[in-house]
Amino acid sequence: MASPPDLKSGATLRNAFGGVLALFIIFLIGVLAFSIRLFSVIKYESVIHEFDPYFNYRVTQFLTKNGIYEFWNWFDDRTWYPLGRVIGGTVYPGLTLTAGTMWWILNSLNIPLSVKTVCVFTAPIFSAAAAWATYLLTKEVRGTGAGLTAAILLAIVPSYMSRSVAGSYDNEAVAIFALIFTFFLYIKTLNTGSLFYATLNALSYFYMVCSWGGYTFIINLIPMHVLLCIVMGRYSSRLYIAYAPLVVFGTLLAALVPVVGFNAVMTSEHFASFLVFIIIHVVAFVSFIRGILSPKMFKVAITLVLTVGIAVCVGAIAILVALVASSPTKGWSGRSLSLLDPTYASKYIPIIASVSEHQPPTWPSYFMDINVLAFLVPAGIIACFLPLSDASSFVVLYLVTSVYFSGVMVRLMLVLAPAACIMSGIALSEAFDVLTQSVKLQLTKLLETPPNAGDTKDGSSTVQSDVVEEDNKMIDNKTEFVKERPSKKSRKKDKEIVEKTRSKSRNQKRLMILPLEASSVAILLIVVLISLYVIHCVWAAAEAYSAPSIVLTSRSQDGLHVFDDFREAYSWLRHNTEVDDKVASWWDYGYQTTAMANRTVIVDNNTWNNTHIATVGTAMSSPEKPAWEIFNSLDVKYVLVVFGGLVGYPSDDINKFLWMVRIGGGVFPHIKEPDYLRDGQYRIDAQATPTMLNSLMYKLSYYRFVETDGKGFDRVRKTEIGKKHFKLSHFEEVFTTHHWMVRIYKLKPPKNRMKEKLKKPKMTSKPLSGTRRDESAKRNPWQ
Amino acid sequence: MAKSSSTDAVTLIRSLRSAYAATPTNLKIIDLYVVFAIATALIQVVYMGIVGSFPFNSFLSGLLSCVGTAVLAVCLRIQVNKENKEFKDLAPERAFADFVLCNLVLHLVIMNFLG
Amino acid sequence: MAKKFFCPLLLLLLLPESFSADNPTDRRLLILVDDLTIRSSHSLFFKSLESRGYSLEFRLADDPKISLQRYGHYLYDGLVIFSPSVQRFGGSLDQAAVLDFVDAGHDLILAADSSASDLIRGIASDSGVDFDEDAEAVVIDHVSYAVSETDGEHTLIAADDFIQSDVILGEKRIEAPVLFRGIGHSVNPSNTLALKVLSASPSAYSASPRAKLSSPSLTGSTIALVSVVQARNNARMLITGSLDLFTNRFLRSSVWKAGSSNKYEKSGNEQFVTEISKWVFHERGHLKAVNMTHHFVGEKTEPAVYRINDDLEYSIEIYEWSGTSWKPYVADDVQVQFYMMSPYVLKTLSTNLMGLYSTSFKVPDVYGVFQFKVEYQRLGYTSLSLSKQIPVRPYRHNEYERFIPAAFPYYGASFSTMAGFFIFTIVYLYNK
Amino acid sequence: MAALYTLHSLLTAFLQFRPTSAVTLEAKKLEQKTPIAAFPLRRVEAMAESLAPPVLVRIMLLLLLLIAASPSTLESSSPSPAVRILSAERRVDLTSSIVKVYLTMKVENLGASYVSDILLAFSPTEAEHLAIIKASLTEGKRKKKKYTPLDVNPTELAGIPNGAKLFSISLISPLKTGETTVIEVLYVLTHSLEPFPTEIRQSESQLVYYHDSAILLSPYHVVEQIMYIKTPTNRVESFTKVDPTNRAGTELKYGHFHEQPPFNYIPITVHFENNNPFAVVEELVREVEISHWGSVQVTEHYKLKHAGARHKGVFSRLDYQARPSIHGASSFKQLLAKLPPRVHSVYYNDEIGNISTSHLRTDYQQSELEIEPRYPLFGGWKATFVIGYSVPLEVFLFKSPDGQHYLNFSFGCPLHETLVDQLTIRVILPEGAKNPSAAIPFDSDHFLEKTYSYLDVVGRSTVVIKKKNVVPDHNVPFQVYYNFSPAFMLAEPLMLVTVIFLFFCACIAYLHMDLSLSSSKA
Repeated sequence: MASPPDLKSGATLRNAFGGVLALFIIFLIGVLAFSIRLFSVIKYESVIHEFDPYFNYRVTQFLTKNGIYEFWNWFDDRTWYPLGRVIGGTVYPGLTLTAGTMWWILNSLNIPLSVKTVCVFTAPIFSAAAAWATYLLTKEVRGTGAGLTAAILLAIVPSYMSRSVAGSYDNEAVAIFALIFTFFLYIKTLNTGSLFYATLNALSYFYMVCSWGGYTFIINLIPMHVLLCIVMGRYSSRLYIAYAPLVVFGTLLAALVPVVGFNAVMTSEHFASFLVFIIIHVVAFVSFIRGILSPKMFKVAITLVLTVGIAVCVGAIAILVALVASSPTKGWSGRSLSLLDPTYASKYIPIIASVSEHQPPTWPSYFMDINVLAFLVPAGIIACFLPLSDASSFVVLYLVTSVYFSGVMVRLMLVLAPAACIMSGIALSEAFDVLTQSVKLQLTKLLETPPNAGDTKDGSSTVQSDVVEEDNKMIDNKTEFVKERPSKKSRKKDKEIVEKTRSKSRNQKRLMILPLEASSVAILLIVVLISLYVIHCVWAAAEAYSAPSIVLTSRSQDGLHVFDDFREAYSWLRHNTEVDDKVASWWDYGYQTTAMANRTVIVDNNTWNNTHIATVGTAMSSPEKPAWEIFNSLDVKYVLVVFGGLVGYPSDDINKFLWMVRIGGGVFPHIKEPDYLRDGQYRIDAQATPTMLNSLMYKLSYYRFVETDGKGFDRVRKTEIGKKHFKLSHFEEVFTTHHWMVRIYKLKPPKNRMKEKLKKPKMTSKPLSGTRRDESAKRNPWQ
Repeated sequence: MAKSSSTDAVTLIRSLRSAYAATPTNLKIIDLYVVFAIATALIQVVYMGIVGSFPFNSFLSGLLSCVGTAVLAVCLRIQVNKENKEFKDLAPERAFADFVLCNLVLHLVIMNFLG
Repeated sequence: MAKKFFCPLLLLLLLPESFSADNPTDRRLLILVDDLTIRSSHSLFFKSLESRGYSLEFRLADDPKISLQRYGHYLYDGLVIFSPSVQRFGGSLDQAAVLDFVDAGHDLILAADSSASDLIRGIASDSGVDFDEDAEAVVIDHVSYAVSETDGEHTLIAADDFIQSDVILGEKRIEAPVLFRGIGHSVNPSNTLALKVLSASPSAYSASPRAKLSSPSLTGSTIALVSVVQARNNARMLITGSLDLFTNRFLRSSVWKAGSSNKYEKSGNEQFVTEISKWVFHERGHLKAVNMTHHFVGEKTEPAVYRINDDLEYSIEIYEWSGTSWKPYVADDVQVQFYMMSPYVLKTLSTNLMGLYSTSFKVPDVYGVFQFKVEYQRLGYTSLSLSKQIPVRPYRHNEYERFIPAAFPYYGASFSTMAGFFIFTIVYLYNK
Repeated sequence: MAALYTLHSLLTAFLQFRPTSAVTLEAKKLEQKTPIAAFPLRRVEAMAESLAPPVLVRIMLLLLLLIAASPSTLESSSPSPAVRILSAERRVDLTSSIVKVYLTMKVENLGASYVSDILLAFSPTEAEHLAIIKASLTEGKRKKKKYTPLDVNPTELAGIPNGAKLFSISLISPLKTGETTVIEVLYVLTHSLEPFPTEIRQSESQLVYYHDSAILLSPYHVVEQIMYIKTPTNRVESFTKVDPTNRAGTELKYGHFHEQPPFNYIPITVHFENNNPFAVVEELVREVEISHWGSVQVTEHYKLKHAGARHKGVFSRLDYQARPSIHGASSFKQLLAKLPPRVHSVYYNDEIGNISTSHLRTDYQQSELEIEPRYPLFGGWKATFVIGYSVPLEVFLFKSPDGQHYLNFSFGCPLHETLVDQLTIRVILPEGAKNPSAAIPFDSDHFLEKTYSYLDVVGRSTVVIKKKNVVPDHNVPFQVYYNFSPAFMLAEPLMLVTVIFLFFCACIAYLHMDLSLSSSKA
């Protein structure tokens, strides 16, 4: 897609050559973006990662098997038992449809790739696309050079990589591409003011809506920008063309997606756009009048028009407010609210708070995820402000808002990453412009510069190349990117300079008076900075983000040790239990259980029904008998717990247990968090509270654990467990994996005979009251 | 005061008309079209007020189709307007082609959403 | 020679066909006795059993070679413990083994008397029936005792307070009172599995006849003389505190209840023990439910999923075992629930008197995974509890109604805009 | 009499012919090649050379049948009093989950006429569990015995008591009057060890029944016979006593019995401990894909099951890890697959990804793949997995003298000591392979189909072979013949090249067009 603008840009042979070069670099960037994400496949295996991707994978399988209509109407009875879940109406189909289409095309070409393979490689492919989109966007903002820089930065930015390594088959993988591309088209429309791009813009917005709840970010950001432009008096009819059709089309198309449906007009995430829609019309009208009237008449006109316009606005606002008031939760879904008010989630919605990626990020995580870009961004902002165009102002706005959001939710670092890349791309290219240009002016001869500029690059790149050698073979095709990127860019620079000097304003000149040494040193420093960034990214790709959380490895003195317990347990369930058996576990494992073990689960990672989850949480934190009664009333046959105590796997159910208590207690007040804490702290050793020691979760986790080493030392909590020897009366162990990481228990049948003291073990449906009641399926857009 | 404003209004209207008279016919046609679309939209809103928004999707599509048409028409008007400095390079044929394309897309979506 | 070919010669441990779903009546009974004289003293009872086709095997309770099972297969279908005083069984048998035997779905008759050992009491109390703790205590009734020359302590009781259930005691009601001599027991009323079949009169009490009359632990009609337990797996137990209940003497002897005018030639014992043994060994009151089916109204095949607001038909067949064959079971109170965490539909099934119960109803306007549940517990009958899972889906995207008249203006509007668009294009182009 | 016996042979031949003639069209085309299918043909033709074309022969045979019907029925009770078995010795090997029976019998022909077929009888249950039966003629004494394999195939004969099934061993040279010969028979029975008790706990060991007859079921008079039963361990719960019977250690001896009349049968049952893995592959699909670019890609889909006594109650990993030999005696966690030599790029996974527990040992003789399912298998537990590997082409693909290629590959299941209930082999020939045909050393049904793989246009013709009840003894090579011209190898690369070329052309065209357009527009 990049070719036409590139080649159209230049008419002269030289620019054509530059265009081809740029095209080539872009292609290489794509390859880089794709290949750097294959560490996971090479180091581990071609497998779906983590939790949500398994659901997406399962949905994709269903789609490829039964076709689009079946998928649209899919009522899944294997999850959220007994409520079931309408998959077609509650899932963002973009990702699934994309992968499904790719698979279909491949198979119609008789290339028998499995659905799994396609799913695994969807994310890398789209990250390449995202890099290209970044190029286009930045190019619209600031010339080709900036575009290329931004593209390569994004191709390897860790925070995006963390979500799009091969196998992490999640919405964000495609959504980020859609996001950037939508922004690109918006800017494009803004610059050209052609309806054609406006339509494309709407369509790509539609794709974004299909693929991620984050689309609300777009539909709020763009109006903000429009408003900004109007306020800054930069209104132009191009702005109108860019915005008005987008709103209409966008709303219509968004309403077509089952998940969004009428929310596109009902919920207040979207109202901002309508408001601005009205405002822009007023403004447009005003300017139109001004256009056809003589100034003095306009003076008169303006008063009337304004009064009318204001009246309209007021009316509109009134309507909107009314609508907001009428719509549920004031029209804002939980996660969006927790965006505006960071403390909201922790206060009201423990489920959202319980997910680690909804926590506010820490500073190290910033450094981890965007590394040196964090320092380049301010420079970029400055660069954007001289001279300020609509496009650059938009980018700045984008950056600012995304910084705020990322501050609220760690997960939204993802949205920040592109902005940061664009900014620092601009900054870097500007810097190179200035420096190389000054170098060039200093040296009278034009021919000498490229070489020594070139060899400084080469030196630096070789430096990093042998740094990089330690990592595995993936990198060496990277290093040559690193080699050629700066050199090529510098070559591009000095040809851009030609039009820059023509195009750009005078102040550029003043900047250029830098001594030769200073500038060359500066160039060197920048290159070093970039190389640091590259090394960090490669490390992140290879070590930090490539592990698929279902199979764990640990390096001990006797080589690599693999912990494949999860799949062991799931495949046991798959082959040795009845097809209709229900498996209860904490919701983290719901998606994996349905996908890998193909068994019905009670709750899963799509946490749409708080009560249901609370029921399971209650069961897990109750003593055996009530727990048995709850599970029995849900027809549960097996209970699955994850236990890391033997091998020291930290994220096991005991560590998540407090959330179960909180969520359970949130709905069923007889579960009180303090009962599980010994003077405020959470412990499972001898000091633990009896409530804790009698809770089902404790018992199922530590059943017969003491017999392994005689004293029951928990390697995660680094203590001996409190209650060591106990029997299970209502559950029996049916399977425990090799490293005890997953333990599966079976509910015993009710007692055959009643002893004197027995009460009726009929389910007292108290803890369940209202599980079915609240049908407020929270279709939270940020899932 | 009121008087002066009214006279202002009168003069304003007059000058408006005169100014508008200058506009080329094709723009006039467009304006007519816009007016028609907006009128339909208003009618629907009123009807909705009376009957209630039961088939909400139909209402939306009906309304938005009108609004969309209007907006697109306005865009077209902006583009083909000779006075408009911004669109010198954009040929009116091209603009109209885009306009047609947009409308096709719009009505496609509308048809899809109506049922 | 060839005739020997193919009769697979079974080792001794291979069982002949036994208690099974389609033939619930027991076959082989093991009878544990203290001494083999019981064999003759209770011969009438045993004869009646044998005449009904049971194969009896008598063992001394402490016979070291007793074993109920071999390689996980039970060798008997019913166990009769007529050995009240045994301290510990012989062989592999013990209290747990007996209870496992019951939990495996087999039946038990347990008769104790004043010399009941802890073992026997233990078995009883694990089944929810508690004999009087006091070792000497026997049931004494100074009002409704059976007049006889020997017994002055009124420990021989003529009880006629039967449970009102034709299923347990047969259609023909027992006129003559039943002679009882032994210890009483109590049943926790909250225990839904245990039933008092024969309870003492209000004037009875349980105490030791010799000891000074202290406040007796059990008094009046809370004293159960004979009670039955039907476990959740429908295994049945008969527990009584009187071994004499089954003796030929009691079966044959005449009875004259004190204070009552009429004197019966023959006590009710024979009829009582016969009928109740029929019940215990599943000759009566055993139900089975088969062919649970459901389908759309007017169709026959069972769909994999229903849509909300569908109309469906549901049917089930229930039969009762008559001791020899399956007869259709007739009742008007069989109910089916359409259940998802709480019954959304509760309908009483109508029967066609041939064992087929059926009804039809509309699926509620709620989607989810439902169950057809039949929970049927009736006094004396084995309990039926069946469920079948069926998902209920919401409307498909094309199942909502279309072309609502109310929406016609909107349709009109959008079409008119389209028309308008075409006209406009033509006019515009023409005008150029 | 002699007429009758030739009739028998013809009869068997004729009956043999029927199943083969009843196969589908292309299958029939295959038949002409396969030796086994051809075997009856050959015999018929052997007669036919002297008489007439085969068709005519068949008609004649029919007539013969009708004529011969009555006498044969008369004879039925004992088909040939003329033959008797001087001594029979059976060694029943129960040490694994598969029952192997070695039968050695010394046959004597008393009758006046030649005997070319020796009949074996099996009870119906045995017959349906019979996986394979081999017979061989032995000559010479202890040291220098030499075995010559003989054809064995089922026959029908009217009036056999109690539906016993007959198999006839056809001797190479007919047995003359008074002659004796020694025949050794090996037959393998599957699913004939019945676990009892049917459900055991984790710590119990597995007991099974074996039913058989104390004396050889035979259509002939047996003068003297003996049977040895070998059990895996000393633990024998019980066994039927038919004197003389005695038991020493792991061996159980029935006999000698003397002068037993035909079709005599004394059922016996042995109840003993057998903790060997009862590993049964319920379904095995082997895909052999030939690529003339130099490798044969094999993919094997397994549905594995522990067919022993069902595991009941608790499975405690603790006990299992502490003392596997006691808690989990009857379970197995490891399987050994014998793969062909020079195998490479071996993988072992299932539907949810790679299984990390496997070791490969390769040497020039053969490669051994040691695989562990994800979890140890107890009675009744199941597991599915896929083993894939590729081997160099030259090891398995040869050129037959008539210019045809043929693949020579081993038939059975590579897993050691494992029986397969349903085996399907799909040999996927390269695209463009002509008139394929299969040669399998024993009867099995096979047909052709098409499969589409990478960028196929016409699809690859695939030979599908199905067989039930496969045991390790079936691991003998089979052949698939086909014609193939190497030109086809180039088809797909060329296709790719052209596509890419066209793509570039399109690009160039587009760019030029685009420029022209923009220039016209602006």
